Amino acid sequence: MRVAELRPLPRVRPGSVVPIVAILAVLVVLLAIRQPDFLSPPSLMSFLGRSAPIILLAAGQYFVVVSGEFDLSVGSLVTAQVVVAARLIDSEPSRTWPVVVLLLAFGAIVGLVNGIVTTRLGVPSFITTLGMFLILVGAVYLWSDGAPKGGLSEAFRRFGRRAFEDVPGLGRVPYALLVLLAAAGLAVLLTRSDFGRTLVAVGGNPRTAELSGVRVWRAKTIAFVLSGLAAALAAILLGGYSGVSFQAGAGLEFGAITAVVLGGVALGGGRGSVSGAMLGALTLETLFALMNFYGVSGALKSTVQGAIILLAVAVSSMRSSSR
Amino acid sequence: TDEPTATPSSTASQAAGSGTGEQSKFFVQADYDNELALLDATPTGPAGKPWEQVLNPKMVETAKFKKSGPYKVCFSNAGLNNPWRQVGFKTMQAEVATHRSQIKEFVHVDAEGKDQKQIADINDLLGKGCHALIVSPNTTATLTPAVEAACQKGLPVIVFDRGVDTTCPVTFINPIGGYGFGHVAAEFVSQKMKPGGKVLALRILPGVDVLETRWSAAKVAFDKAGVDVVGVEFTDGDPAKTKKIVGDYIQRYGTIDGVWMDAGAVAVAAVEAFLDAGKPVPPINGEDQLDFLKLWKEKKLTAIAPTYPTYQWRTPIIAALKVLGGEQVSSPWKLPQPTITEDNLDGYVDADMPPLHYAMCGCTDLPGYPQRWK
Amino acid sequence: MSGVLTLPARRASSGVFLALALTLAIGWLVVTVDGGQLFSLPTTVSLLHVAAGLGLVAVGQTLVIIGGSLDLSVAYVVSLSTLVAAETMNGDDGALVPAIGLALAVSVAIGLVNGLLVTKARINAFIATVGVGLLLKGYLDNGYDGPAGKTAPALVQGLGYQRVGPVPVSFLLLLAVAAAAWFALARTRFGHHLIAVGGDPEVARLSGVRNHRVLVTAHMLCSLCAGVAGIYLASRLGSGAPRVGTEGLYDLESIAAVVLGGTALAGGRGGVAGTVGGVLLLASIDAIFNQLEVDAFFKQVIRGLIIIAAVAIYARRARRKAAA
Amino acid sequence: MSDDPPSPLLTLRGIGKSFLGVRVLEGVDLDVRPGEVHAVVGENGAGKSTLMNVVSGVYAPDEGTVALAGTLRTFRGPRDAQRAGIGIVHQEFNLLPERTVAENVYLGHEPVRRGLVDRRAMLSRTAAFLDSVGESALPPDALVGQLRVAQQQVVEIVKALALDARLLIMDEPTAALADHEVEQLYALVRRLQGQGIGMLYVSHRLKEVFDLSSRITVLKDGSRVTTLDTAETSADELVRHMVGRELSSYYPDRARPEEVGSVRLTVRNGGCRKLRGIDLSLRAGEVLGIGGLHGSGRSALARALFGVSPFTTGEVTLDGVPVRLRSPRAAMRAGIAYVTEDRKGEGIVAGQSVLDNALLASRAVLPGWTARGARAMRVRELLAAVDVRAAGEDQEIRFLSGGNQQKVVLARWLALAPRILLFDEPTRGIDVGAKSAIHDLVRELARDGAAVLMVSSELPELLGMSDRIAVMRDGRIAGELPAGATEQDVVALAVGAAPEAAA
Ligand SMILES: Nc1ncnc2c1ncn2[C@@H]1O[C@H](COP(=O)(O)OP(=O)(O)OP(=O)(O)O)[C@@H](O)[C@H]1O
Ligand SMILES: Nc1ncnc2c1ncn2[C@@H]1O[C@H](COP(=O)(O)OP(=O)(O)OP(=O)(O)O)[C@@H](O)[C@H]1O
Ligand SMILES: [Mg+2]
Ligand SMILES: [Mg+2]
Repeated sequence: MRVAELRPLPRVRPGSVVPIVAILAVLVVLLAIRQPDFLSPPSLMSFLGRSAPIILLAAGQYFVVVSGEFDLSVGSLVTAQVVVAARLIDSEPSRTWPVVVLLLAFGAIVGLVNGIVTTRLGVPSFITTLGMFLILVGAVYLWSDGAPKGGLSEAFRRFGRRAFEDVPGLGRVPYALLVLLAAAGLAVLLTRSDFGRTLVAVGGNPRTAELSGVRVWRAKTIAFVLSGLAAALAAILLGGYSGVSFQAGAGLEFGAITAVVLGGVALGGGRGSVSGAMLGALTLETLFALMNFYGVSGALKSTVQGAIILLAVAVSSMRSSSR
Repeated sequence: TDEPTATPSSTASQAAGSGTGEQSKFFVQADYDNELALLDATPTGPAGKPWEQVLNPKMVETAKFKKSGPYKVCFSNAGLNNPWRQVGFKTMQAEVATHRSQIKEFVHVDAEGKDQKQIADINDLLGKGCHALIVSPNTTATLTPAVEAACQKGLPVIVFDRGVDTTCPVTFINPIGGYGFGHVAAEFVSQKMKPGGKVLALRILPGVDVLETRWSAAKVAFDKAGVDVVGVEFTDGDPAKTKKIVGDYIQRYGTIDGVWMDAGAVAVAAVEAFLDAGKPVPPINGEDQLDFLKLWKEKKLTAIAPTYPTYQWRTPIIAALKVLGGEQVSSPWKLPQPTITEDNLDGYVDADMPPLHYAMCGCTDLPGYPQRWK
Repeated sequence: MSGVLTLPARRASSGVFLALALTLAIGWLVVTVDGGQLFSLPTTVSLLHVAAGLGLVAVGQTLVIIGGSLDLSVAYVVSLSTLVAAETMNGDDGALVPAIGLALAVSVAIGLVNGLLVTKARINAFIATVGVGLLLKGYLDNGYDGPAGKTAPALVQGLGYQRVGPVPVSFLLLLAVAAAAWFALARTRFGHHLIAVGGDPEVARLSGVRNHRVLVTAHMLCSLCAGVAGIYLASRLGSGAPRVGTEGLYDLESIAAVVLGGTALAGGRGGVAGTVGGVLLLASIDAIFNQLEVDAFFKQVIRGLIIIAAVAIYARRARRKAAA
Repeated sequence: MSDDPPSPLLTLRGIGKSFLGVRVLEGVDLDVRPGEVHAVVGENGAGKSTLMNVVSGVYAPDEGTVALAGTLRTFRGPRDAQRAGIGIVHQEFNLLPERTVAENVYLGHEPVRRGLVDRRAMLSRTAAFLDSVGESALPPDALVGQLRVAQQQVVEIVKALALDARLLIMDEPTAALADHEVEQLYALVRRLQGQGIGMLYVSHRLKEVFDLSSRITVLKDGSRVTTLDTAETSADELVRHMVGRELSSYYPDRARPEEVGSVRLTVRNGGCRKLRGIDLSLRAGEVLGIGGLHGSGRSALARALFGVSPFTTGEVTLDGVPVRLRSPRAAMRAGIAYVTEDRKGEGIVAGQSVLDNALLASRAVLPGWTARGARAMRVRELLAAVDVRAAGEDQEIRFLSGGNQQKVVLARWLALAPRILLFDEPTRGIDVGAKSAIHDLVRELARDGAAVLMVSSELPELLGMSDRIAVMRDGRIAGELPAGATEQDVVALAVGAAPEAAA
């Protein structure tokens, strides 16, 4: 291939992580000014730990979004998982691991169904997962007729709640953080793999992908399964962090999608990086903490949040504009 | 506004910079005073059956509704979208089951927390030949027209839990109400915590009248006690969000000396936030949900649990039968509203009921206990 | 040389009315067996009222979706509109017109913001409207701790409870709005351009369509419809309600209705008639389950299934057409 | 400026344009007189389309001026240009498949009566235009998505006509047209000339350039090399200006008998929606050309063989073994490759890098973490071999010119070292230089033992490249011609004038 004379590439490409990093940096600085000890290792660690679930969801959502689809079912999936876990474990430590495995399987299956229905039956994923959302919420309420039953064992809650205490230098390292790091590593690796690149192609132009031997339906379905698995992990950590409730997963789907977009991933597919998506989620969490520390009144929170999100996305879409 | 006919007044006590913000337009001094009075009133009625008791009864004639049974009783329900209403409705169903001889049919329509659906539901029920209509309104103001329409149909309407802005229902049943709840909790927190300490107020979500009245009463108490309320945060009843908020507040202020909340949903999460942060749990209030009561007992917390008893779901059925039988009933029908304290805590903790069950269900004597509630 | 072509029907909406007919037929049967009455006057009226509320929002939603956009802020616009209307009227028939005017103006303004964010700021519609929704949520949460204002009695009697036989005035209003929207799509330049922008923005632009102007207009019309829905709800509820929109799930439900109506989420394809069908379908499901006193959660499961199934069937027919 | 030649309709002076710091046009001067056809030629990526887009208001020039009939113009967008009377047939289709022909033709300037779109007028006028280009059979209310590529091309042209423009730009209008359809276009162009309409005509087909234009401007790497009077120049000179070197106008030698190997692929009585009774065999080492009119089923045949819309009847054998090619993937596993005719829609992933595009197929069918390095190397070599011009292997492919995109697609397939290659219009929209490169490449592949099936609408290419030619008509193989057949033979079979010679 002839590299025609030195043609510099655009600085900020669509889908680059530069903008989100900048935004995150700004928020962190603001936070540090208001609350210097926020950056102290222990507090930072706990912050990252408690942010793990939404970051995981964002990572999962990335795969679905980059392949050109939506997953609106993750929030309800998390709720369902937490409630199911509580009822199955019923405060019985010995059942912890079996249930963990079961939850992962459950997540994968929901993802699989989302994927199959979307790809094989040709239902737009927005609808598929919206329907799944209704089904899951309805089913779990039905199953536990209206109020969560049983309870989570300490052993189960450990994952999302406890940490390796007094680690030299860091103070404490939440288990959740380790889970997150592991999952994030895998996710990044995956996006570099053939599957990862192919998935982007699928999102970019399914016809081309199909004609190049890609099993588009399979790729997308796997993406949904990944999202389901991520939701399962998130549910385990979230249930651990804060216990059983029907609110456990409320609104997380929007959180995840917002995060993904903040991270520079294009809704509609074909563009973006998983690290961007996860940074987007971290940014949202930082924003939330920021508002707590600046004492933004409860009711006004959402206004501020909305304003900042709009600003951030606008800025990044401006910066990465070609033509 | 739990009382019907109550018109908002601006006689709200000024929030003198104690962080509680200005008084809610839901605050009605008259209701406030009379609810606080009710707190120490002694109920009339069968002992040990608070759901049949009445505070300061004002009996009304119901002869004009007298009919011969068995009856078809219809119930337009605001929703079943939280554990409180779930427990309540199960209790109501059990109550119905005890009157199988008199109630031949019990129709229940769930408005799923949507005002306009409940309006449609009520209108729909009017065509079903009900002998009596029980309404648990989703929102006071907005359901008023529909309830009035129902009254005009001439069948006895019984409203409970939240009220409506009209006197046309035969009676309005509910416990003492939001002011009582908020006041008791706020009093407790401000008395138990170290003077001049910092209080964090956790609220579920704005705009739910019952919750608003609780908060407006708490404001009065805190302002009176000159407590420093450092934050008023909405949790959406989400424990995760709650833990994050409380955690951040602890970090921001070094310590929080008291926690007030307008509903028990996230009490446990709030307590955990302190435990996880390695801080002592300050004086706190919850509600009569078992997860909180268990934790309270286990961790020996300085806590209190004012209640909004779910046994009130039994009363409308009882009232309906009285009315259809032509017996007098009190209107309004104010039920006692017990408070759980250290002293009577053990009486309410029940290890083998689910965590989100409400101890104040008054359902232990009902058929199908405990299975039905598990 | 140009072989004869077989054109597939351009109406995907026919499907939804089939589904509707089936649902009603089966529903009627089941309800009757159950000893109830599906088409009793009160039930029908309730059904049409529920449909009117959602329908007004969904018709607006159809326009933006056909334009390849989306509006998730409608729920809050609805709530806000009820408040603006009710508070301005404050129970006084005299203030009726200005109040309605103001409510609609506010709504349209929000639509304008949405449109500008989507076009000028190039923010994806999903995020843009969720963001604007959050802004409004904050305002409502902060400013209102419950219902406020009082709707003018005239409006309550008229739009809220007046009927022509079994048909509420509000439903007639829906039909009128839907008809207007249909007309705009089929017979005006705006409509043609909107469909083009939804179908392929680049093609539209190269063909000399002012994409931004068209999309902004669509968003303003969408919010306008939401505003109208708000006024209707205010007339129903007798006052402004800060959470009626979100409680009603108008954002997602309206989108569901639109897609049920055979409009493509990708944009460029679909119509208002189908949307009305979709709304009626959802409302009928509600009514039927009400009659059967089915548990709300079970109902939700069924709803989810029906939505997916219905769309799956369209997709199937569409594919067959493509292959035929 | 009042010289003898009529004052120019369009005057470009010093036009410059860069994309994200990438210089694409530099100091281009050019003018078009009323009634003149001014051809613009140049290699892929020379900047032809960009220049046309500047004139038609799609891009704003960074430097230079555009004057229309003497008055300077700055277009804020395509709309302005259209209002000013400039119509353009874009290189890539700009049509809405979900809308009717009429709606597409009048998009952006729908006729209105009393504020409402006047559909009747729209339909009748469109019908009239279709008549004028000899497509009267094409119903104006047909959905464009239902039309064949060729028909869509016609709609595209009509769309430009409907603006009744003073200046008409055609960016490779014939890329999708077969010769006899080109004739119709010729007629149209001459008619428009008569009406004093000036035309900018971009094409890689020098024959057309010489047939139609009065002057030719040559672009190279974004700047104007020269402007020649068509009468006073020759193809060779033109090519020299374009590629800056002599080009053998000859096609590579055909396969010698001993090079043609055993039968690789046979189809017996193959049929599907668009095909009937297909019988053909493809040998290792040969190039089988597929001729025919548009819509005759050539692409359909290729797509059937590649499992896109498979044969529903008949039998296919590979090396004597019956096979079922149900999907592209299956076909690829069997060693078949397919270069589609619709590059934009099916050939590339616009948003991905050159490298990702080139790797797509390899990743799909021979994945594996370990093989990655080697695979990337191979693909890089291939990209070099086909001589792709880009800013770098991680430049997004949408920024490449049509021709360069096609080369990337070729590299993608060559990476699989396929044994059977199906080319559908492989050199559509590709410049002479690259074209002969691709011809050599195809022949080389055949030499290395690959069996090649090549659909082409360009008769010279078809005749020059093929060892055998199968001509299709109405979804059937009308007949087969040996190497050395003449254009007449092919056309005769294609239009059914000749008795069907049994294969
Ligand atoms: N939107 C764009 N952004 C960046 N670069 C572009 C863009 N459009 C074109 N280019 C670059 O400008 C150069 C000229 O492209 P152009 O399409 O004008 O070439 P062309 O002469 O039309 O080639 P072909 O004959 O293949 O159509 C190419 O190198 C291409 O990569
Ligand atoms: N009658 C038709 N209706 C709809 N689409 C058609 C029809 N004929 C052909 N097509 C489409 O146009 C493409 C080309 O058509 P086909 O293969 O039949 O003819 P062709 O000889 O390849 O002509 P072209 O040069 O236009 O491709 C095919 O991919 C097919 O999908
Ligand atoms: Mg070009
Ligand atoms: Mg073809």
